[in-house]
Amino acid sequence: MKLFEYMGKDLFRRYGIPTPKGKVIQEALQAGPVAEELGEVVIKTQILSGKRGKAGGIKFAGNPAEAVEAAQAILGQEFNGLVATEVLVEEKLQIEHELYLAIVMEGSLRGPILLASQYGGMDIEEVPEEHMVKMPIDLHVGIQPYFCKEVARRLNLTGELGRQFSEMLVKLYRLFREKDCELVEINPLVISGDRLIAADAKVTIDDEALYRQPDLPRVEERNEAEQKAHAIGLSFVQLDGDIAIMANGAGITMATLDVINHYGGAPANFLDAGGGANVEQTAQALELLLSTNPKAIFINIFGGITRCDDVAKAFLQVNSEKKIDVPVVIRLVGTNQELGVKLLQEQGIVAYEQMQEAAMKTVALAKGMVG
Amino acid sequence: MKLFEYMGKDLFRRYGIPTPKGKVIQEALQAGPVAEELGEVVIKTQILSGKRGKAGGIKFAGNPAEAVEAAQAILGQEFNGLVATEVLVEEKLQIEHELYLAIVMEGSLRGPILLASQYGGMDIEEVPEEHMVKMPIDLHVGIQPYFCKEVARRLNLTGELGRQFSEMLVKLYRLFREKDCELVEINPLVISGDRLIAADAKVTIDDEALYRQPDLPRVEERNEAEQKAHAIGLSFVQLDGDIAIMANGAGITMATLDVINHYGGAPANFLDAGGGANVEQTAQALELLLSTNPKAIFINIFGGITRCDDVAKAFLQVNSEKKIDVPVVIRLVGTNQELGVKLLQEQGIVAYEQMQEAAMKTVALAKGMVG
Amino acid sequence: MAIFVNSDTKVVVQGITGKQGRFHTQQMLKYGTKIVAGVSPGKGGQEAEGVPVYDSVFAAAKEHQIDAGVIFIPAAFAKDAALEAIDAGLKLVVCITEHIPLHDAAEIMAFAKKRGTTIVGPNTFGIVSSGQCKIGIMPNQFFIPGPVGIVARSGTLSYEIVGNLSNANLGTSTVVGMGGDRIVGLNFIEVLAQFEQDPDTKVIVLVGEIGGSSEEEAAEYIKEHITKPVVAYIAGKSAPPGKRMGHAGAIIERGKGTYQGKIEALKSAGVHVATLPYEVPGIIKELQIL
Amino acid sequence: MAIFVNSDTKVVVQGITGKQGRFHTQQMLKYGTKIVAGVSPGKGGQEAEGVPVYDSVFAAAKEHQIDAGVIFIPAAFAKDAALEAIDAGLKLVVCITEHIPLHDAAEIMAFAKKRGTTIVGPNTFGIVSSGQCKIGIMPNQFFIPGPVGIVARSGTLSYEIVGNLSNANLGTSTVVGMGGDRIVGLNFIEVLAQFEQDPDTKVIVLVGEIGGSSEEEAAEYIKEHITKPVVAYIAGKSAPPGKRMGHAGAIIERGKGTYQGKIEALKSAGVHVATLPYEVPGIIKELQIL
Repeated sequence: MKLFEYMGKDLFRRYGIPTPKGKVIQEALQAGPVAEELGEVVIKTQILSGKRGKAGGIKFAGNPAEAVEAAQAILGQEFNGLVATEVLVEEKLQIEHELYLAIVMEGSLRGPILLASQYGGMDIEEVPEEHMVKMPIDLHVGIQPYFCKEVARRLNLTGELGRQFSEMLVKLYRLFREKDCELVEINPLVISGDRLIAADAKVTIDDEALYRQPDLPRVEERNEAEQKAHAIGLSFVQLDGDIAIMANGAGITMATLDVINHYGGAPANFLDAGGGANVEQTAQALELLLSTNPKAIFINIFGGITRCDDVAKAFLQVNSEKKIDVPVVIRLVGTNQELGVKLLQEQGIVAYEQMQEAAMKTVALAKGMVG
Repeated sequence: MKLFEYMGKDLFRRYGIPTPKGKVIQEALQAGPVAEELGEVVIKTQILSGKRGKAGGIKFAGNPAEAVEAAQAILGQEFNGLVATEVLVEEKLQIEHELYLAIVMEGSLRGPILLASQYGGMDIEEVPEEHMVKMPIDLHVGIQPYFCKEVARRLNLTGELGRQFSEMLVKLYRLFREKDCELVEINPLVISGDRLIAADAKVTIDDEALYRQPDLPRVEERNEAEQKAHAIGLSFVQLDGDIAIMANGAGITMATLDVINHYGGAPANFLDAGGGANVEQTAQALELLLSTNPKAIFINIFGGITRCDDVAKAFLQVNSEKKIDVPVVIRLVGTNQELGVKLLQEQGIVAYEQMQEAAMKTVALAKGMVG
Repeated sequence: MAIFVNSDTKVVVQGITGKQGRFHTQQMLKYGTKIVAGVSPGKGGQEAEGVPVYDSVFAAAKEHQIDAGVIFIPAAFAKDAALEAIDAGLKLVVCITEHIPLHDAAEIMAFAKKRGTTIVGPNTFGIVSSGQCKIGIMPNQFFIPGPVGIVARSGTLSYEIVGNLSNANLGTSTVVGMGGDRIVGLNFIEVLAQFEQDPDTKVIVLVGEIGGSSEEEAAEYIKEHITKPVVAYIAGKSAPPGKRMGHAGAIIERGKGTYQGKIEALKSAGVHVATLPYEVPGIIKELQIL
Repeated sequence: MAIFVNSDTKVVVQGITGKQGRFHTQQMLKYGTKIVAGVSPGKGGQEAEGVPVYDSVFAAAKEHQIDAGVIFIPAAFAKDAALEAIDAGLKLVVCITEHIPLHDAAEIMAFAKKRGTTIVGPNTFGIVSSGQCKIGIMPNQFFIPGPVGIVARSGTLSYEIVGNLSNANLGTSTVVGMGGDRIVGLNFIEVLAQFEQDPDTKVIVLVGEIGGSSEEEAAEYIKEHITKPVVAYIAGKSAPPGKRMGHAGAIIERGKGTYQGKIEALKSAGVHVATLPYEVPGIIKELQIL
């Protein structure tokens, strides 16, 4: 779960990490009083996307009137495909230098790594490798004084700034650990006069750990259909094609999309019904697919824990309840295959055995090339 | 630094570990009101020694009058060689069962180990090995739920008592870590009705870490001479013989005691002047030895960092200031040996080269066998 | 031979009295796995599927020689179960549980590394040395002995490929499910190294997917250290960036973990890449090494 | 040969610009130790005793190949220094500092074990392979090459014994100071194992003292694994129980760590025990192995 910038900064403040003064607003007029108090301000659209500046989502204002105008120009607009419903109005910092600082969980290290650079403020992928500081963090030892000093040294932060940096790093790591973060990123980390300030905040929380983070705000990135799927325990991602797809297992579902794609079809979604879905879950998944009005549906089951007869039953159940009127191709292999195939046959429905054949048939159906 | 029982229990309470209700008192009459409030009480002498019960330092009282009487019988008395100046008056627990629980830093493991037993209340050395639970604690992982449950299982603590035990163990380990403990011991850990209660508390704090434990009480176990030595940075232990000893380094000082002992002498002290003592420190050490009125003094120096000429100078300085009137034997070997020996010779003092010879001479002098 | 587990491997099941634990214990026993004990706190002394149940892994390990464990414990308690298994000295722990928090997984791996325990998973279908020992939840019928070693991030996709192989009369030596999470105990490299040493494995199939960098790292390793032929299939060619495709690890982020990057790395390491999953058996046949 | 350190060992000095650090750097250089760098935060770019100074061990390790480090840092900061040395990848770290808190020492050892770093000390005089490399604070003049390997808990007592040996024309291969604290990185066993393998060491002298159980554990180990003759001297025969004799580790507690217990264990392991320190050379001569 990604947090909006202002939420990330709230969290930073709770951990004592310095941030600019500011306020998040929903109405443009609210920008006036904030700018009144803060003087020169920056108005930042609150969307879950980088490159907001390039997209025009960050504006400066020298007085309250300009601030309201800038907020007006942003609110309700779309940036990088996302609509801005909130803006953050913040004091404009006097910036001497911009750095980059992040802690991220790194799969290949099986633990956290610190990333930092003297060259912040830009897209971090654009910073040359030799200017990146990368130091794995040992979970068992955590962030020790020598570690902070070493990072500060590599960032050329000495004296008072070095001290502030060390303090900030310890706090950032505490936040990272205590709040189950996948990522905490400060870009840019700003040197303003004699102070280090987190001018941006990007915080991603591990979805699987949200249950133990009751005090964090909730941000919903899923669209309506995805939320519905999530509520019934399915893994669903909406795509922009017209062939609805359901398979059992993340890998085989991805592979199914690829195969459909390979034959010229356009998948409407990713739907992993899980490796061990029962009749009821499968039926719910099917109903979800129907509700997206696809041109065809492809059900690709390789039964391991999932039983082919359960899938057949689910299909027949939904079909009898609401008469499915889009072409459905079913591939059934694995556990209780014969039973499932037989159940379908009794209702005059053919089940495929080969993924290839079934996928080709689905694409043809979606394109109206076959009946 | 060992804490008195009542201090340990205060610490337990700060960490949420259940202890009996009670109050420490210095005057016997104060036992009255405490017993008034608590009913049946136990009166426990507060000395830094085990086996207080066997020594008569623990008494029971059924009413306030008996409590005052019991306190009177203890206060000011000597138990195991220590005078009781305080007693702890505590509610008398109804005891179903007594357990043992401790966490201790174990040199051979280079970290902490948990010790526990179903058979507490007695001297733990008397508990047979097969009834001891010993589980090393990994500092990097700490005390996890499975660990607590496993200890509880081995102690036959199930259900609610098991839950209480797990909670207590987590707290005890936190105390152990946060307060730089060498040892935390609860003996007995009492099952009273449906509750687990720490009926005793033995806590030893690492002396080297006291500087970062400002909120802990201070307990002084050293006698006057030892305190004086400690204040000037020397390692000094008072013994009951009559030959004062000074050497440079803990190991060689111990060896010097042994050698003196071997030849029938009785060391008056252990004094390690340190591996790199200078003139001033050596002179202070010598003055300390003189102040204990020994029958002879043996200075045994193997100069590594310590320079023999510094030792000679220190001796001559003290000798000129306060005319040493006990026989002093000096053995000088190592760094700047010639220089040191020469300085002494100039004042008519012989320095020995062999430890053996010097030690034999010292013993003979102390026994008045030679001039 | 086979790798990691074989017919001698003695297994404890953590969570044996739960629905999943019970069902899969039954299935594993049917497959021939030597399950010597089960663990379920508070149920010590009982039996489950004919297997003696203990209150803790320590208690089980006191009574039995145990080489490996398998965890069927809900996500919120799985870390504790894994730490216990490691502390009790198990050399291999298969963690079936999905939805384990990322930081919990990292803590498990840190402790496992310290103690030299191999963790398979979490969020894995497990590991099976065909005809010898199955520790996991894969359907028994597809895993018959043969010369193909498989290492995969995904379960059902592996079954698909194993099914295709068996249609082509190709059996498997060992099939290793690394797990679909971001942080898992085994990576491709460690499994490849084992397959390289295993005389029963003649060809290696690597089943990857988008996200992370383990396929790229595997490619580097293959270039330097693997002499046996490797066939790869990578799922997720058509997945859009920034979306998590079911697995926590299957996401293209910041331009990293793309299908294209992985394919290029693998090809440049001499790996035979299948574009579609059912092409794998054909590619192996073409190698003419069996 | 010699053990742990030799004429190739490249050393960094942590705390090189302090009074102790500077003096002993000078002494070590005189002895012939290859000191390639020093560390002193904020003083990077300077020189001390002709050695280049860096701000951190990491910075030094970037410019030099470094095998070992030695710590002259006050107790309150020594843990951090040791953790840095370990994290920077040093294989051996000699921690001279005394008065390090017990929990800090335990944390150092836990991290060192995880990373495979050997810690000598804390509260040690160091380690010296005679004529090759001295990392520590022992006086140069006594350490001349020879067939005797020494492992000790105590510094000056070792010098005493080394002095006695050299009076008897016996030199030393390597002298290892384990340190006088309760928790130290090396125990007798690890050093004995190295001496057993070292062709330059013909006889081993173990210098122990009361407190702890490392001499008893050493005796067990000697019985099983050491074929070379071992001579032991244990200090503290006349020390009363419950009193700390200078060293934090030298205390008889709860009936454990007594002189008598150690002597019995060693004797039953076939170790030649000297009652007085200056008896050691005579015992070695009597062995007639040199």
